[in-house]
Amino acid sequence: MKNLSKIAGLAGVLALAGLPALAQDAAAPAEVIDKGDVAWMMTSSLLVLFMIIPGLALFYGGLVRTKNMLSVLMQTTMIASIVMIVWVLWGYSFAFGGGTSPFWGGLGKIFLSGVTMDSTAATFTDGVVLPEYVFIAFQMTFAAITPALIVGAFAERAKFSGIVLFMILWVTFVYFPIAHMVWDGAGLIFNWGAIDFAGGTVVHINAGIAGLVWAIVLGPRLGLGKENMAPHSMTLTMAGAAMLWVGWFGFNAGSNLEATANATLAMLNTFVATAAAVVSWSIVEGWVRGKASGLGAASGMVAGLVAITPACGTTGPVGAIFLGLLVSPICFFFVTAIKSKFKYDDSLDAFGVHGVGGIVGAIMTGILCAPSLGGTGFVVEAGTMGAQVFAQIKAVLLTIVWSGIGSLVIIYIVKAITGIRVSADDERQGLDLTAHGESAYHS
Amino acid sequence: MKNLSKIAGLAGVLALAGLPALAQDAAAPAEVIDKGDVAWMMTSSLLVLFMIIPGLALFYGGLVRTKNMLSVLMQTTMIASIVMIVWVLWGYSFAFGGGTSPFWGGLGKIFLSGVTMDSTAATFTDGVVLPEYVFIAFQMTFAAITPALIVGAFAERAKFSGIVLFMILWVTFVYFPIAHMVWDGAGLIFNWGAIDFAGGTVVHINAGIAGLVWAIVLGPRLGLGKENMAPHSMTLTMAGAAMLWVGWFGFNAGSNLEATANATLAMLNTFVATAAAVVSWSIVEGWVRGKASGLGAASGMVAGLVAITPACGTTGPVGAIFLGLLVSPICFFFVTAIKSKFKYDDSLDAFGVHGVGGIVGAIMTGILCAPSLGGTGFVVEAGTMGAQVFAQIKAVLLTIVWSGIGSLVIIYIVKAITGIRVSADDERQGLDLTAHGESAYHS
Amino acid sequence: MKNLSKIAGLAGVLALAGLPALAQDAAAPAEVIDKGDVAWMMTSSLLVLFMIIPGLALFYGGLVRTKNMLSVLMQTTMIASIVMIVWVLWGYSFAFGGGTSPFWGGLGKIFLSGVTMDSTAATFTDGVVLPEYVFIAFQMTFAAITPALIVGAFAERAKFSGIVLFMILWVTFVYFPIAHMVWDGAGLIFNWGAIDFAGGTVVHINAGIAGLVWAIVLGPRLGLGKENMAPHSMTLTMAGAAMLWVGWFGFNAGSNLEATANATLAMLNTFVATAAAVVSWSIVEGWVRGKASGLGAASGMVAGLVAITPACGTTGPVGAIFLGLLVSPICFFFVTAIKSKFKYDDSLDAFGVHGVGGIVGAIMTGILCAPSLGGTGFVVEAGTMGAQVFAQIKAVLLTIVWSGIGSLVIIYIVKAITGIRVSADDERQGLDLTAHGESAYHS
Amino acid sequence: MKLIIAAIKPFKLEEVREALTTIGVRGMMVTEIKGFGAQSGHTEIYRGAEYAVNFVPKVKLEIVVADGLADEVVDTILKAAKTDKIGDGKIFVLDVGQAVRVRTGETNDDAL
Amino acid sequence: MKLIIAAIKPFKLEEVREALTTIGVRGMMVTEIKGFGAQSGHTEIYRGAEYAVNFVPKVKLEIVVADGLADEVVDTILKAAKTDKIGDGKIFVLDVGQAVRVRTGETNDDAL
Amino acid sequence: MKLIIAAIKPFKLEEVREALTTIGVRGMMVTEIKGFGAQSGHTEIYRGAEYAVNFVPKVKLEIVVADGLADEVVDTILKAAKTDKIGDGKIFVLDVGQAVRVRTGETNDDAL
Ligand SMILES: Nc1ncnc2c1ncn2[C@@H]1O[C@H](COP(=O)(O)OP(=O)(O)O)[C@@H](O)[C@H]1O
Ligand SMILES: Nc1ncnc2c1ncn2[C@@H]1O[C@H](COP(=O)(O)OP(=O)(O)O)[C@@H](O)[C@H]1O
Ligand SMILES: Nc1ncnc2c1ncn2[C@@H]1O[C@H](COP(=O)(O)OP(=O)(O)O)[C@@H](O)[C@H]1O
Repeated sequence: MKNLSKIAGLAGVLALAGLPALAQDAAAPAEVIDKGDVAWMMTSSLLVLFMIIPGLALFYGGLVRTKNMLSVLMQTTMIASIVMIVWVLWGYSFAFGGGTSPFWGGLGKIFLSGVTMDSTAATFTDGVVLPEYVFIAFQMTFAAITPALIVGAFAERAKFSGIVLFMILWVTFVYFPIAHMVWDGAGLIFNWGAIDFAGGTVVHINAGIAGLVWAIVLGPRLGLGKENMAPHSMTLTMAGAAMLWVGWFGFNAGSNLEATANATLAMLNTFVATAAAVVSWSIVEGWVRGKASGLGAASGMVAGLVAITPACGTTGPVGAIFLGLLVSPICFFFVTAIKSKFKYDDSLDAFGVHGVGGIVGAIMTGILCAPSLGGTGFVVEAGTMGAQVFAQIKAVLLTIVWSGIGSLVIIYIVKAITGIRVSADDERQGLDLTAHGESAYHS
Repeated sequence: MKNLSKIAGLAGVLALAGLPALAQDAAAPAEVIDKGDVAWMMTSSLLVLFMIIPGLALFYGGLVRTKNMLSVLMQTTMIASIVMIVWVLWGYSFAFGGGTSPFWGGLGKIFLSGVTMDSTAATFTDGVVLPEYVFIAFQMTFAAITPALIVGAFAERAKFSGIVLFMILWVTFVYFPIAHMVWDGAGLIFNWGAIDFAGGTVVHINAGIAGLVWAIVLGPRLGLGKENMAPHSMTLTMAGAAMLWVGWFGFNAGSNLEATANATLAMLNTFVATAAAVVSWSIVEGWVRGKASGLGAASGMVAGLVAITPACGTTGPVGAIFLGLLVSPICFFFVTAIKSKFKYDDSLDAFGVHGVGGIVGAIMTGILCAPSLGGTGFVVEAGTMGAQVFAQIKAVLLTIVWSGIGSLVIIYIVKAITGIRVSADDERQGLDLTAHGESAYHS
Repeated sequence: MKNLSKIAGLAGVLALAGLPALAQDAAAPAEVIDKGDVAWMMTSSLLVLFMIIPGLALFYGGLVRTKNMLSVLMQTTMIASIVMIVWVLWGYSFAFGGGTSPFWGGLGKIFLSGVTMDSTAATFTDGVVLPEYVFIAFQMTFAAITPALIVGAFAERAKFSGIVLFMILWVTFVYFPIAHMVWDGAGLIFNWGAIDFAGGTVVHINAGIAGLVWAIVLGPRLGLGKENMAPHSMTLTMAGAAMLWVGWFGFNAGSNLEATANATLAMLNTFVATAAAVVSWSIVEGWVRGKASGLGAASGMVAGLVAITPACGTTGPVGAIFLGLLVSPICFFFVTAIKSKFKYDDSLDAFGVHGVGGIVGAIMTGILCAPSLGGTGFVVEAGTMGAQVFAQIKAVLLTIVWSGIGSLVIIYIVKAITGIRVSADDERQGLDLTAHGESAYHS
Repeated sequence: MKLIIAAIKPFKLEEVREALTTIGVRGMMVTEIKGFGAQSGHTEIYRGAEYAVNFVPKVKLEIVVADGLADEVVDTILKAAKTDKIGDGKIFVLDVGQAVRVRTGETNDDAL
Repeated sequence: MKLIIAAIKPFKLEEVREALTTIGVRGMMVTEIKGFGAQSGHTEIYRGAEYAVNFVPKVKLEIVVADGLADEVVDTILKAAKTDKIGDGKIFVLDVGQAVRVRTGETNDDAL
Repeated sequence: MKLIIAAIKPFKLEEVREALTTIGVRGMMVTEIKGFGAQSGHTEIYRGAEYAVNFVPKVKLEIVVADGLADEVVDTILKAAKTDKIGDGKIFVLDVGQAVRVRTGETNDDAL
């Protein structure tokens, strides 16, 4: 009954213990469910839903023009909903089905077969388990938010049916395998000893790269650079960003799977790294253009959240502040200089913030976990910073390659079947009316 | 000290045990409060508040025209606030006062008399209790949201003073008795063995029917069918729907009263049934009119949440997906075909979504709890699907009759005292200015 | 490792025990962390963030004119972010650094030095501790929201750089010391036996007085009394107020530090006092001007939340309703009659609601904790209502004096360095464009 | 040609538009405006701050028609917009020197 | 009759309206517009995307008055709307052929 | 002087404004309007309630220029606003009797 899967942060504990020790299926008579853990994991699961809708939906929605507002809300909602269904049908099995392949979880838990009220899932502490249903629900929310992040890259011009088809294929062939590789005890990257506490690679780099591929293949929005494409509601964007921050504690502190001191460290780091990234984005903006904008603060917020995601369980609070201060200038550089130089239209900066921020976070995780820097220690066997950083970089590169190639292939398949872009007239008139038959606002 | 009341889901556990076994007042020396349960129930209580305001308020508010926006927010806020006060004064006692009548709880706990920091309330597990205060708070939020749902039926034309008076009478004579009947160990419907895990009858059918009565008695809004009454902000409606989803976990998983595996099953079901209903509403719309709308997705979301409410603790996840897929087409049929055929103006579809969805959910609960369908088993003594469905239908019918007649009588009483509808001029100008003296938006 | 600090509510328990008993550092072998407590405290911490952004930001943001919307969101976000960083660097140490001064916590925990994953913080129950990280995070959110409240007084005209500088100085010299005085076992006010369960003095009176000083020094907004300065979005204000209510449970019930019956009492009180204040503000308005407004309901909501804050752990639910009914008329009187009589422009009533409501709550706490009124008992040694009220008044006066003088001095320092008010032209054009270079809304 | 400007009550817009379509008007420009006139506005109070809003929401129509049609247009608006209550609105008629259709370059009556 | 069209700064609206009321103007139509002129707009930057907003918010008044009152109206607006800074606005005067009050059917000067 | 009123497609605004600037137009008033014409609107459906929205978003320009410049302005708008699709818009020209600049009191051509 017990879930074989192990989550990445586990690596920390286990590597210190010297072996991956996944034999928790061997008679463990003292398995215990703590209601405090269950309470926290239920809370965490709903917090991640809160991140998707309303959080991400409003964050992205505020950034588009009025005529495309509902399309963003619909895409986010529909992607999350479809992926939840797919998760129960085959996604959970593909990711955590108990198979021993380093690349996927097999078909053992298709339709959640075999999972009952008595099934349990392991945590990072031996003998402490969770009801498997809450593990399924928690991981489901991760599977649901990741593809929704990609919306930021193709917003305001992609075709609804194409998006739906893409997402079903993408979670199946890109997300579930990578989740397995990073978080399952049998997974390839997991066994490299790379640290990804809450999903820097699986979620953010993965979605960021897929977004970049979409942006390049789709081409820019009509009128880009000529028409005013300013956010239709910075209010919604800032409110959405705030909801992301609030919900992100489910993401980050939830990934600890238990309500222990380590979860509270992840929480504190998620507070202060984000705060620091808000401040540093504003400082850069103040320096470059004389004014700190709300969109800058919101962007820094998300960048900080992304960067601390892989690191939150293994970094000290001062290290977290450092990471936050660091990530914003780098993302700022990408969304301003690099994007305009290479002329891809990553409409809402899915790549520039999630992809880039994720890479910065993943690599810095290898450095900031150093005990000398206040971290909780290296996880790779070699036990050196160099080896850890190397493991992190390998994980990043594999994610980039897998997501990049996978996304590209899928987009072209989708293009052939449903098409991926709306007509110029429809784009001009706006997706709300042309794809969904309604308007976001009336008076 | 111990709260005698029992909650419906309890039926599951108890019926299996072969007897209602409400004798937990008999010296139970090993009564234990688990802090994990307390944490979860506090979280659940605030989540239900989150459903009311901002959730429901924004969901409904977005659907009305700008000129009536504040009136909806005010009605929701005021109804919830007044009912909270009434709950402490006499509501809790009427519902869970410890009396042995099958129809109400008596006057034993008027003004919460006798409740102290040491009072406890039973859960579904023998020996596990909660501080009574958190049980009071949790149940209070249910009492507060139910009348607020009715706003959807009379929005844009009802008179504020009439609404306030109606609600005080309605919770007293309709809601508290039905809550007692369904959830209290002494309650009539409870003892029929009907399953209503989180309030399908008490909350949704009850409010839906009251809404239908209001809509019929009030008559349609001025200009219906001629003027454009499109939602003034689909953005708010979708954000509100998302908040409802997030908060609903407090409703559904909270109704388990403990942070156990059963709560996590309720949570998972609340995720996937809702996701399925979002998808199926969109499919129906795509099929009928060629486009899937945001309002459709939001409506499906609420319909799915309503339908899974009674079933969430006793259905398997695949059954939950099935239920979600089923409910949306039925509600769709009601809010489009039936409503326009019978020409009642259920402005925001309180009946069409909550009433109809609640009925579908209540009846399907009797089917989907079948172990052969992945459910946790029947609760009625006979132990057959037929008997269970029959118990469900009886519960539905009693709720419909009680709520229907009760609401009708109360509306006419209120009509005589304060009136129930504003003047045509005021309706034209909008309730915000005429009833509350302000406007929702300025520039 | 163990955190020496004690939180005020502790006083209740301890005083009954007859001595402050802070000797929990003396070998306490049976120290226990309960995961249910950890889960609740993590939830509470994120709820307080939810209060700040999006809650407070939207509440305040809705009240200003469109042209200043983003400035309010930015100020709130930036203040919270900066204070979080300051908290880790020196704030926590200043407040809870373990020093024995009655006025501040010393430098012992600068940069969180010495805090590790094994560090613990005491709760109000002997032998029950929390991971220190979650205590740090929880208290951090209090430090972050308090200065953000002051925004309500200087909105629509203060200079961004001046605000930032002011806030860094203000938390350092006003907030951290007062937090130490009230909540730390060594603190001056703590040892007077004043009850401030969740921060009536530290947070609300403190911020309210600072706001009053700002309003007086800055002078009124251009065009006050001539131009229409109506809230640009009452919708956002009401949504924000609702979010404040939801998040406030983290504030109030979280301040219990454990998921016990006392936390659930605090929660129930936070529900019903607020509900009562919503109703009583509306009644007063209905009586004075014939209509109950949404802004009135929202104002009553905040006033009720403020008033119950110090009292929530020691008052009975009926007492809480009484307090709620009482506070709104008093605040109403201040924001209407007093403000216009003395002609200070407290733009969004930071003083009128937080300051005044906080004072009402602090003093009434001394009365409503009386066992004869359903409260949990007096805390002062004398054990009489007179002595308790006297202790409360002393605490209020010290806070007023400290905050008043401190804020005044700091404002003048800031005025000399960066200036505190924007130019008339910038104020006219709006802070969004002139200070942040963007607009809240486009079409 | 004539430019006919009319300020009417917002909820009358659809009725007026339909009536005009019936008599052959094929185009117009509609603007949401704030009207000031004999119909008085309202007062809003926000936490003690009282604002007299002197303006009333109205809709302004601008229609260019051939000279021959002008009177009929005025009459039609008169009838369709009337509620017999204060604030029903005004109609003004001005001369237009020239009209052009952008798409085709057609001018004057052909452009309408 | 004359139609007087004036583009002014938004915060001057109340002052102008009051001044006009004093001299006997009994109605007007007010529209929020974007003005383009010598007063320059501003630049907004969103994550590196820079938008030059060439338009400045203005308020447009349209007032129909009897010929005799026209000059006084122009003068009054001139005085009340003036701040002596760039962007104070323009006033234009056109001829109106006919005016009708919808409620009563009164025409021309009686309709104003 | 002439008042040139043009209803154009919203996304053409920037192009038209630039073209006009080039030929020396130094000011204009821009209003967002709902246009009714040959270009048909759309239908919105909300839970079974179907609304025919007969209006299409347009932008209205109002430009006062010296008589001599009027034709060039009309031509310039014609060219810049054209997409050859239905709904490109209309241009109307009216006479203006007087123009005043508020800031300086300058009148007529000097005021433009
Ligand atoms: N002299 C005027 N010039 C321009 N518009 C006017 C004039 N008088 C009235 N209006 C417009 O007509 C609307 C209705 O006029 P009002 O005086 O309120 O009522 P009535 O039309 O019944 O006399 C006003 O709101 C305003 O928009
Ligand atoms: N030729 C014009 N036609 C129509 N409106 C104009 C014209 N020139 C200016 N305006 C309007 O007058 C406003 C103020 O004009 P502007 O040139 O900015 O300043 P000033 O009035 O001080 O010369 C503009 O924003 C515009 O709305
Ligand atoms: N007679 C008219 N009077 C005023 N405005 C008109 C008139 N006819 C058309 N318009 C305006 O011009 C716009 C475009 O006209 P339309 O008939 O849709 O297309 P086209 O210009 O291609 O013939 C309309 O939306 C409307 O705003």
